[in-house]
Amino acid sequence: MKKQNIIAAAVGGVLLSSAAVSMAATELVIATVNNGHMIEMQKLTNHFEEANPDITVKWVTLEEGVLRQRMTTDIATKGGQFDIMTIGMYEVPIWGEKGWLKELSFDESYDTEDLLPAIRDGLSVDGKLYAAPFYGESSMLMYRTDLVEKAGMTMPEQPTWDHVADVAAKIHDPDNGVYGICLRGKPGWGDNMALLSTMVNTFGGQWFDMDWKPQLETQPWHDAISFYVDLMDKYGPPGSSGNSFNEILALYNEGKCGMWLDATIAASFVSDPSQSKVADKVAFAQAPTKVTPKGANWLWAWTLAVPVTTTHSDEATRFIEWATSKDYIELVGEELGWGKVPTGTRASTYENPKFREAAVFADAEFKAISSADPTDSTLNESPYVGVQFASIPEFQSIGIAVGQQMSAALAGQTSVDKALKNSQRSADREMRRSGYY
Amino acid sequence: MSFAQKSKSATVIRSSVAWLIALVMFFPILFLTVTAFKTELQAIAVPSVWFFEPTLENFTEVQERSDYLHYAWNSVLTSVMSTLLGLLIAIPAAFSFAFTPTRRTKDILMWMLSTKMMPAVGALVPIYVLSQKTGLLDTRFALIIIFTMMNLPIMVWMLYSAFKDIPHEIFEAARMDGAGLWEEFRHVLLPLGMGGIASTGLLCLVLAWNEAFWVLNLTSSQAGTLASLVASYSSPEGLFWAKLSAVSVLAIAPIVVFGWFSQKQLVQGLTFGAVK
Amino acid sequence: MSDAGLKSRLVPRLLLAPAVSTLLLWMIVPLAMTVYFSFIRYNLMRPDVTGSAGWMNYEFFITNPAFGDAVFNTLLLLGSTVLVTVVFGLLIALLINDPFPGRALVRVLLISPFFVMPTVNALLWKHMMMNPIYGVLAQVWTFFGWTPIDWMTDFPLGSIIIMISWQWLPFAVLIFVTALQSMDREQLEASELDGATYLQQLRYLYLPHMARAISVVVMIEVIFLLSVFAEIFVTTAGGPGTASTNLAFLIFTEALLNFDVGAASAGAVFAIILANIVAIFLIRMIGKNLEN
Amino acid sequence: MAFLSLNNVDKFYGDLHAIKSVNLAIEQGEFVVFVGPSGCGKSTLLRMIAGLETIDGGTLMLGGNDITHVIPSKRDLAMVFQSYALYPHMSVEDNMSFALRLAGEDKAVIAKKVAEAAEKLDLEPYLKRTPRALSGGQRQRVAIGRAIVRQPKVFLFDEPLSNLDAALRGQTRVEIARLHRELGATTVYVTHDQVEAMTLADRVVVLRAGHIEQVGTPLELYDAPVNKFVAQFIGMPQMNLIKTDGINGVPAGAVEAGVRTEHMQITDEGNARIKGTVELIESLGNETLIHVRPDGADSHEMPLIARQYSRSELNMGARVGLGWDDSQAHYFNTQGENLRITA
Repeated sequence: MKKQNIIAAAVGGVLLSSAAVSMAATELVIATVNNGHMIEMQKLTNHFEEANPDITVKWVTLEEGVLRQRMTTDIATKGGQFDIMTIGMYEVPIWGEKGWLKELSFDESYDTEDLLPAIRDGLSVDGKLYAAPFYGESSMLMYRTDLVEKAGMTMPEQPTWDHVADVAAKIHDPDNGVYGICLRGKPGWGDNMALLSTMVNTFGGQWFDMDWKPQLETQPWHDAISFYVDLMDKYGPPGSSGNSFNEILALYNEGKCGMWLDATIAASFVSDPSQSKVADKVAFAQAPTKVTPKGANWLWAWTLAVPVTTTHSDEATRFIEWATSKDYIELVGEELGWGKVPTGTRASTYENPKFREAAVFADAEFKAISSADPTDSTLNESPYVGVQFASIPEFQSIGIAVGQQMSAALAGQTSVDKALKNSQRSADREMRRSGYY
Repeated sequence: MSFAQKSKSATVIRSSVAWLIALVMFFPILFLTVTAFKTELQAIAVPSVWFFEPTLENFTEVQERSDYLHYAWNSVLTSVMSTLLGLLIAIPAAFSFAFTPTRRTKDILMWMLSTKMMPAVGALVPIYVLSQKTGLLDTRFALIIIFTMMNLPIMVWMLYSAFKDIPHEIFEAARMDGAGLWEEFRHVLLPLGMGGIASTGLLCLVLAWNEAFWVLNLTSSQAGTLASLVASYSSPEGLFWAKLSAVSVLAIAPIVVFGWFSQKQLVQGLTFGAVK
Repeated sequence: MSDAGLKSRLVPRLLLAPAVSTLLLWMIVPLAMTVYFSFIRYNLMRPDVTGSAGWMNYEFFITNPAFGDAVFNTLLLLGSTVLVTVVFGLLIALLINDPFPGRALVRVLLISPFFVMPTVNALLWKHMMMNPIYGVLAQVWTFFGWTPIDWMTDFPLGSIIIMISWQWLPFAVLIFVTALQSMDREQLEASELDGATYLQQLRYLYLPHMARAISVVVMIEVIFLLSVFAEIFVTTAGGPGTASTNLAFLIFTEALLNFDVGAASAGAVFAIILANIVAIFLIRMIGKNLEN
Repeated sequence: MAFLSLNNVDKFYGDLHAIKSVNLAIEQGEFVVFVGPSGCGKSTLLRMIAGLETIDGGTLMLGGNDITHVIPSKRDLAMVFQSYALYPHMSVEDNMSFALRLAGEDKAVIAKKVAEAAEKLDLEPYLKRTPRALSGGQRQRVAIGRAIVRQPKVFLFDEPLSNLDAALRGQTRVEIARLHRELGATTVYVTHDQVEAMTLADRVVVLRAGHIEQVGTPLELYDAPVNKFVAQFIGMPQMNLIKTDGINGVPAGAVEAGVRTEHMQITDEGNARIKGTVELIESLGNETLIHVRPDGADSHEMPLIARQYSRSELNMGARVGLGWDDSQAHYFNTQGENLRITA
């Protein structure tokens, strides 16, 4: 920390604690998701507050689903409860377009060019940046080297789904508590549908055609979902239809999963010996493909944005600049360890030797994120932006409804055909209600 | 078989079964508490670990991340204040219902209760917009009002049932003795209705403490209660069972312990007039 | 002239006024807004789309494929939980009615779940009890050599009924125990002399005596359980499919996942109507027991 | 002018005319008892005097003041309730002193008055106890004590003895009579027990269906009931009622004859007015009640009873005749009016 900052902090401290508290600090209220990176940021906030004595930061931590509801309600009703919102890649373009978010412009030193292009594009509307990425992720396949080896198999850098199924069959050993493959099944557009969308993409399908007609009853959807249900029936753990990231992470760390396709962020957990019993036996591959490599792995980022309803937009921007800067990444690396730095946002992170040394997954993750393209992720042309989602307001409810159907199909409560038929019907219903056609 | 013999062997069986049921019912809470002292890996271990070196790590983590006392204080403040405010409104109403019933008394009571049957989420947007327009978003005041209104029907009904059991004639005697409305309240209704008032208050305290929906939707940084603290620990990325247990224990412990100590009072008036 | 007659009618009304007026306000303002919203196009995500919607929101809500299931699940959830808590509540209350060693402690343990926050209840059961792999129930099942049940998948509504029953059973027990204490001893002794078996005593003495208490438990539980939400939200999110979607949850999906305030309001209006139907039904059925 | 007077007092419960234009004048120091069957309005009337029920028509005067619409506590009355209505959370002392404390009476005065009342009622050992720790009779005395300490203009008693057992009832009755003698206070007393009415009252008011049937001293009522209702209500066992058709020498217009049991004479069958069979003989020692079923009477009709103060030689099933002295009989017309009094 620089000398004058310390002095400034000291002076600020004295001023604040003196009887005349006339110079009340600006209080920034930040709504955020309760994931690891954000929680670490809360612990490091005092660095920001020391450097900016005129600002205090209040955190409101919420679970992802609740956060999304709160943010939307607040911004749509102009509630103005928050100065900074943590929002996902899905919301940014929609909200930015509606004029609900302030455009972000940073100093030269922030180095906007350093942000990964796929991510930066996903957060911009008409070239204007509406949110700064805090961490980004793609999906990749994690597998147990010991099990694959024992089965006499190998795992290419980018396997096909058929190969994955073969491997799963070989290593599936439920009597010893090992399941061939663990995949998300819990309903939700950000849960099972994130995975399934990428599967459908690589099977050659898409959410909507160029006329915005839902495509859920097309062959690629049918193939992809049938393949998924079949795979999980045979080689998945029980209770898959309730599993999402956390549930599977727990299973994987207990050594119960042979393979797991999920967010790249998982890599840092499964390779952490303090959390994982199999930390030294994991390896990473790119997300499996089928007919096309397009859209086989998803792209997601949690970002910080400033709602137009705030009265402290300058201070808010200052905080975001700090929280998504190279310096912050450096700070996390130094304070908490390089294995814990937020990844997936800046090219410079992946060039940092300290990070590369600490993160065994660095290469695979960088490759996955770099290969994703939200504007071109389907075999045939599609009208929407987003790999595992379509960046339109209606997608959320469609995604949830379809997710429910898929989870019912996985649970065996309905057939794949029927689930897709129901899905198509409810998607069609939503699109019609919104007047797309 | 003689009655004495029968009762002796029966008592042994009966008490064992009762103990078994009680332990089964309590087991989840016990398990939650034990998990709070485990490490994350121990928390998901199969079979469950019962003998381990307890760690306070989860609790320190919770306190480090969020100011527990802030949330706890909000919980205490909102639940106590809403209960007091509710009693203030409900006692006169129940008094009136109990001692000067009209043909419409039952209807009004039923109407009051029916206001509770509407799903809260249906009124979310109206309430949200109203709170926002009145500047009450994220204030403890808004929560107090909402908790009060939420519990008011139950309060009126409980108090009405309790007051109805007080003999009319005692009030008449007091009236003959020169008691005005206030003296009737102060010297007859309050002392004689105390059992009912206490249990009504206790129940509403518990209900307000445990309310989550409005807390989650109307508060952000200032007015959040323990219910919102718990919500901030549910399903993040990564293993969280032990931390979730710790925060859950912290959130429910005050009210559960409070419930244990006050259960006698609670039982007294929790009858809703069900006991003749 | 102070008119005692007028005064005696006025005072009770004055005492009622705060409760009635605040509740009216509390009910009517949001209700009016809800009804209004239900007739306009109002989606939080599409502030540009406005104007009257006629009955479209209602049509949209009722034609939702999940609607039928939601109504059915709401009633099933309500009915089953009430049944479970009343039956087991009575049994447990009878069991602990007479003194035995440690009864006070047993009572404390028994009532504890009632104080647990519904969200904590749901998280606890979902993660620690019912998880098919490391949940306690799975371990018990494995211990007996059975295949662990995948609760949330195979019995989503059943799982929620278990959680809610766990929470409300103590309430029923509390009320039943209190009611049992006023049971007439002499009546029981007389029936014993008449040669009544325990079952006959249950049928002809205990049950009639408990009728009022049962009515109260049913009434209170109906009030709270018609709009169960937290447990479903936290555990199954209404799934798989619509297997555990109730009306409150369906309204939630419209309001906070689709942000379709219009349709959600229509749903809320429908829920109010349903609640009132249930209330009327309930008053018919058990209202008599609550008189006096 | 009377001390306490009810002038055309009315009470309505919705459409029900519960008290119908009641007029009654009560003198200072008088002990007046309201009797009547349950539901006759006697308690309602008492509660109207107390101010616990509104008076819907007419006026109520006390000591020359109109108190029709005055609130209970300002009427200067004290009431003893059937259930005693003691404050369960207060000690006996506090129960008795409550009214005085509310009135802001001086502490020393209160203590003195309570002590006096307690002495009169033998309650001194119990002053610190709560009502729960007292017997029924003691509670009853506390209730009376509570009334006494206030030294009201009028005492009101609402069936005060009905919760006591028979022996205690008799004892307390005597005590109330003694207290009345000592205090000389105006008292209105409601009961359905005619023995209480007869033994306590200076005057008895017989009520039926919301109006007064007759007012008079106990003996006036006994000897000269204005109608069949009063005649039957007063006196134990009830007055015999005999249909007069086929009986010689009854006044014109009479449909029923009323003969008190002690005036019913057992005679030979020969030329008796009524012939019948002895059905039951109750020997009570000092008196004997002979139940006779007249010939031709249905088995569900009340038998006629003759009371003798000597032991009877009769056996059950014996054939007897019944007769009475016309000067001691009452004759009632179709309206039930006593011809001897109205004529």
